[in-house]
Amino acid sequence: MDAGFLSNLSSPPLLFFFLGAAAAAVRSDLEIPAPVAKFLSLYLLFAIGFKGGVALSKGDLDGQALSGLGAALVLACLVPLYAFALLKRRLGAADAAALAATYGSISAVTFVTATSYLDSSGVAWGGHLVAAMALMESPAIIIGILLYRLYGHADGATGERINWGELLREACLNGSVFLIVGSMVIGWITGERGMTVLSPFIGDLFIGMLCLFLLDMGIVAARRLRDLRRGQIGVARGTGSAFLLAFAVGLPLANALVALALARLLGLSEGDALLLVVLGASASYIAVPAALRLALPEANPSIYLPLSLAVTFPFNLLVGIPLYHELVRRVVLT
Amino acid sequence: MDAGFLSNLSSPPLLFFFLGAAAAAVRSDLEIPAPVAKFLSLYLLFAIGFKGGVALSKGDLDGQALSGLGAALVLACLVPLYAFALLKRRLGAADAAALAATYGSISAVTFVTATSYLDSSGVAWGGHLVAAMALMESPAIIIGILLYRLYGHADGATGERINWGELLREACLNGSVFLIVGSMVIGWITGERGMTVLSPFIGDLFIGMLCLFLLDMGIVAARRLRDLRRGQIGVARGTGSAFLLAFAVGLPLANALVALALARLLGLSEGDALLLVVLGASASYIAVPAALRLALPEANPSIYLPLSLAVTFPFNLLVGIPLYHELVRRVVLT
Amino acid sequence: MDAGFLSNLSSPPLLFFFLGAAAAAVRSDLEIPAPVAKFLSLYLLFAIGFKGGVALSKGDLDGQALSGLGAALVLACLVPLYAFALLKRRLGAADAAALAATYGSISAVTFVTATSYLDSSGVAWGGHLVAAMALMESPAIIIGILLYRLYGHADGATGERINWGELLREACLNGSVFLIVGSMVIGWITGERGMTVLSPFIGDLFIGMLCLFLLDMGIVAARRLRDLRRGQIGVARGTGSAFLLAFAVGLPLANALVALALARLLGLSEGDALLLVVLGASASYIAVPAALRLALPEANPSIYLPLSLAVTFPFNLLVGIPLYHELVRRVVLT
Amino acid sequence: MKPCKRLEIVIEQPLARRLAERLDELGAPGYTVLSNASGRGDRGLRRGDEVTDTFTNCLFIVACDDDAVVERIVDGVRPLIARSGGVCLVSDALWVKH
Amino acid sequence: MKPCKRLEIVIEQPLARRLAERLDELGAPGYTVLSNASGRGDRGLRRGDEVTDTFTNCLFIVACDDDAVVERIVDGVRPLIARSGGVCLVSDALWVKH
Amino acid sequence: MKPCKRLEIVIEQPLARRLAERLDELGAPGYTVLSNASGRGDRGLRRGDEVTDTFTNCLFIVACDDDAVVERIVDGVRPLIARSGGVCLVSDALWVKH
Ligand SMILES: Nc1ncnc2c1ncn2[C@@H]1O[C@H](COP(=O)(O)O)[C@@H](O)[C@H]1O
Ligand SMILES: Nc1ncnc2c1ncn2[C@@H]1O[C@H](COP(=O)(O)O)[C@@H](O)[C@H]1O
Ligand SMILES: Nc1ncnc2c1ncn2[C@@H]1O[C@H](COP(=O)(O)O)[C@@H](O)[C@H]1O
Ligand code: NA
Ligand code: NA
Ligand code: NA
Repeated sequence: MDAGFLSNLSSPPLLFFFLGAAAAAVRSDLEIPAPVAKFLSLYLLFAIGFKGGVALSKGDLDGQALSGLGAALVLACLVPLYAFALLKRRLGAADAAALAATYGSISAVTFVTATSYLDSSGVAWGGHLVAAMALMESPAIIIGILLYRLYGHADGATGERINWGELLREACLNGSVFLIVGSMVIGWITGERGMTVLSPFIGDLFIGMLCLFLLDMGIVAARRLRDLRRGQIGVARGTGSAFLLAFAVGLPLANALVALALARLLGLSEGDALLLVVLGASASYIAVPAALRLALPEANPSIYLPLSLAVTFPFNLLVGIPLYHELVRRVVLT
Repeated sequence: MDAGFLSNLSSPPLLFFFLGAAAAAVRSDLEIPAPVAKFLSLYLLFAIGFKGGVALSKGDLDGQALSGLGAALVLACLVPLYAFALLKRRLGAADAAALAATYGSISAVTFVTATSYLDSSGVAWGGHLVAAMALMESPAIIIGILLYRLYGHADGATGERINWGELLREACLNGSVFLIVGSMVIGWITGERGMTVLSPFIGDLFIGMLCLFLLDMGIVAARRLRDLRRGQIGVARGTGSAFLLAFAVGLPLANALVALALARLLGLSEGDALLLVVLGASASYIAVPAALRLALPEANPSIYLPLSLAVTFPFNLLVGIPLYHELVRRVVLT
Repeated sequence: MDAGFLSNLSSPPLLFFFLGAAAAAVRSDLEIPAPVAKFLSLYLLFAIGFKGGVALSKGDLDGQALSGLGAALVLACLVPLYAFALLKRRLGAADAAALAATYGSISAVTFVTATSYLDSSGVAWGGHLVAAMALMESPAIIIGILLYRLYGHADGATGERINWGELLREACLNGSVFLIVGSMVIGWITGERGMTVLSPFIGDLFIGMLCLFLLDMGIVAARRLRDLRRGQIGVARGTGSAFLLAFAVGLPLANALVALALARLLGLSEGDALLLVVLGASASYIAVPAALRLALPEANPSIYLPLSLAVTFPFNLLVGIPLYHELVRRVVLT
Repeated sequence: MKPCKRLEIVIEQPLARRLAERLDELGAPGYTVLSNASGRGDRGLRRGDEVTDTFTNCLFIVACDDDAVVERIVDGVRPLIARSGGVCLVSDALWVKH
Repeated sequence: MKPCKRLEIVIEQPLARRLAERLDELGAPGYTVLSNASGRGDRGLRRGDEVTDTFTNCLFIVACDDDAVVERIVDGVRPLIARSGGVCLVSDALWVKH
Repeated sequence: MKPCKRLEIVIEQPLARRLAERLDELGAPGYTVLSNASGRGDRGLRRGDEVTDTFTNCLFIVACDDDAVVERIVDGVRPLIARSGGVCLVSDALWVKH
């Protein structure tokens, strides 16, 4: 484990995440302008989607791939259910539902970092995992809203009827979901030929763009953490932030174990198993918050966003990926 | 024709245009931030200008090249005249003049897409065509304003005197015109040596940047089309939008035929002929609208912009380029 | 000298600087959106920092390197002292201190251009010069503020106590200083391995990004020069702008001579000597103005910014670098 | 110049589309939107630094010379703000008619 | 604090330079410009999503404590707005003098 | 709707953080910030085209229904503006409470 652990810790993208966090911690005025950060995030979604699509086009979609997709879907529906059950009594229904959606969904950047971790470790992984990722983004949002509707009434949930069309649109046609899926389809259509013309853009530049994006993520995450500590962004009154912090580390670990069990059950390969575990353990801080502000404004974004972005995300990058890799090696590959 | 047609249809840039259009059609919140879209457009102008200049520096500017430039200029002056004649009675003088300017000028992105179509088809083309493109951007603007001044009075054109200096500046020193011409000159000065240091930036990344830009164009074009249909951006009262739609497809075809005749007359090569035809058939949605808002604010941008961006542009990309290529093969090369 | 001089003059980055200046001079509306310009500047700092760090990691930090760093530090402390002494009587204490800080600090883009000038001339240079550059950014700011505190009282300097913590933060943790230093550290940690994954991004694209950034610099510099001439940005009343212009060319030359003497004293290599001279001669227009607006708002940015950006910067790019190179060849290498 | 009311509404960026549609329905004669605002209020800091605009605001300015419409807008905007946060200010102005 | 008029002008982005020059000529003591606004008015939606700013607005704010100048500005701005669209509002404010 | 004062402060971008902190200290109930403004005043043009925001402004809007706090803010903001330039306007408005 050590070599992998250290190599991950000292990879440029991760170091740039820390650099960003350090900049915010010492209150440097280093800043990535918002439109540039959005561009970097669009680039990453575009590149990972396209690569996944090209991989799929090479006949990757066999039985094992399909069972992997199935496992991903199961995971995406299961996690929000037990997360909500766990949280409902401690937080209000709205915040519990929002956290359930956040942790049931996935973080594309964590996934992307895991793929580049695998690439640099020389472990193969299947393009259908990108499809699995895309598949896992939306269900948790819908399940979260449903749970809020079912359990939120006592809690003062407004009687307003759900506009199902709008909810589906916000969950499934969210910009980042749409771009990943669309790029994947285009990658699948154009295949190797498309890869040839696009590889300097989406292949060679990938790590550099990821470094800059993680620099920004580091800045934002450290700010959110500070705001969280200073109570500037109002943590839930009743619940100690110790509980929330424990949750933001504990739930990913639990999810990782569930994913691990699924991976072993289906006999996934080393790379695919790791990616499935990473998907399970990761929490969304792009697609879900964007959708929740529209569909569940009652939930406090100052809870679910800092937890997923400033706690779970660096935890997964730093400790999670190498730890899950070790677990995969011990549990799945034996 | 079929192979070319299909290969164009399934090229990544075009597919990303459709992806953008689809995003806007289903009202996804996918969006390229405005400064990023501007950057992509600056990049494309920079790259195509520089490449053209380098090509020119290789002694490309012989008799045939000069006659090609002449043909381009004739085309740029002729088109606005007959377009205005056609439109004057149906629309007011201002809108007719604006459309004449729009269709007399060119679309750099359509041109760029045609060059990458040629590159991927292995057909050679001359760098002086970039000069031809630059040459064709401005004249139609000036002719359009002149026509409005000549014919607009009955129409209530304000007696305000034209500030010729300002008009020339807005037409010829427009940001995008300036950048193409400037990059071309720099490419011409630095030649092969400049190309060596810049080719990873302007060569290798080109298709990727074009994909992202066309993604944005797709989003914007589909929005404009919807606004047009909902009358949100007030189409001319008197004129049915059916006429306008027919115009936005018919005029490019007519212009293509005129350009085809010129190309045959001058005996241009396959690649050069196609590019000349594409220049003739394309309509501006960057340089001309920017200049018209200053020089001819009486004209309604909700007419000329959606027509050129949301109708003519995708028509040329989708149907036009392969169709013109087929015509060139049949008419010019025989 | 001639070949070098011409090759520098006709390098694409410099030509794009002129293109930008020309655009602003003829009042074209060509413009790089502010977030994009910021991105380009972040990219350059990231790339040069990382490259320098990688170079350092190759065991570059021997005695000669350390003495080079020492020379840089001496230069950074010396220049603001004599600059202030020169200016105090002619300008107020605030403006004199601000100019002292500006010219004592360095311009990363001038440095970067000098490194690409060396690369294209095939002259080697040491990665520790990047460290020297980072080291030279901040001291002059602190010295400038101190000088103002010491000499500014008669001048009406408010008695406000200095917040030293904040001053140090603004001088040393300024965004651009932080990014260069941080990238250098990361480059140093990841070494050759990091370079391999990042070189398409920070190596191949470098010249292209520099071209676009200098295009923007050209636009902004020409605007500032015009504003300066039109008095739009209020030059100091008492002092003729002729004096200021002479200062903006003369001081860099004087600094270059001091740096030259240091380089000869220490027996630096050709490349290292040129870079030290360029650092001495260059004036800051990014880190220092950002810090001064916070720490010394009494100083008029309309004096120090146009002088360093619109006079000294192009002077160094155009005349300075080849001239200093010639001087290095004659004085240091004999 | 015609007397009118000037409404100024700060709301989260993700709700901008919804507010614009509501203003259309309520008969606002027009509006101007400034995006990418940051701010602080009862719900804490919104730094405007998120890729998703979750902590970003926008500002709507509405000039309206019909008092009935102004009232309708105020009533229509109130629940949006109550649910997601924000501010709505109303002041007097003169509208330069052309 | 000095009583003054607060002018607020929404105009197309491409005309921003022209309006700024006109304000200078008319003697405005200063102005602040917020760019990249979107909006809706009589001339339809301006989404602010065009590479060329054709459908983008900007907002000028002018504080002016000289009524004669205010009048001149209003008269000077009116034809620009009449030709290309936009809004001009005038309201009362107090200017904190330093 | 509750009567309140509407403060509008234009200040250099680099001072935005400092002003925000001062508003917090002075007890402002909230504020909204619009960045990347350009403008002209006594200190000349600020085009907002600098990589470092040296010539860029930002606009703070503060709604405050406590007159004592308004006065404190005005007094607290004045020295900042006097030192670095800017404008502070105060006007009346109604705050739509939810
Ligand atoms: N008193 C205020 N003055 C100006 N803007 C405010 C004020 N209170 C809140 N806001 C704005 O409204 C947003 C949401 O406010 P709130 O719902 O109170 O958290 C804040 O982020 C601010 O941009
Ligand atoms: N009633 C209004 N309130 C606020 N802004 C308006 C209003 N009417 C028009 N505008 C702004 O002015 C621009 C041009 O308006 P118009 O010329 O009426 O199309 C619109 O895009 C809006 O940004
Ligand atoms: N009369 C005014 N109206 C609106 N904004 C102003 C006015 N005067 C100054 N400003 C703004 O405040 C900034 C600094 O002003 P000053 O300190 O006067 O140079 C300017 O760049 C403008 O953005
Ligand atoms: Na998950
Ligand atoms: Na044309
Ligand atoms: Na220096």
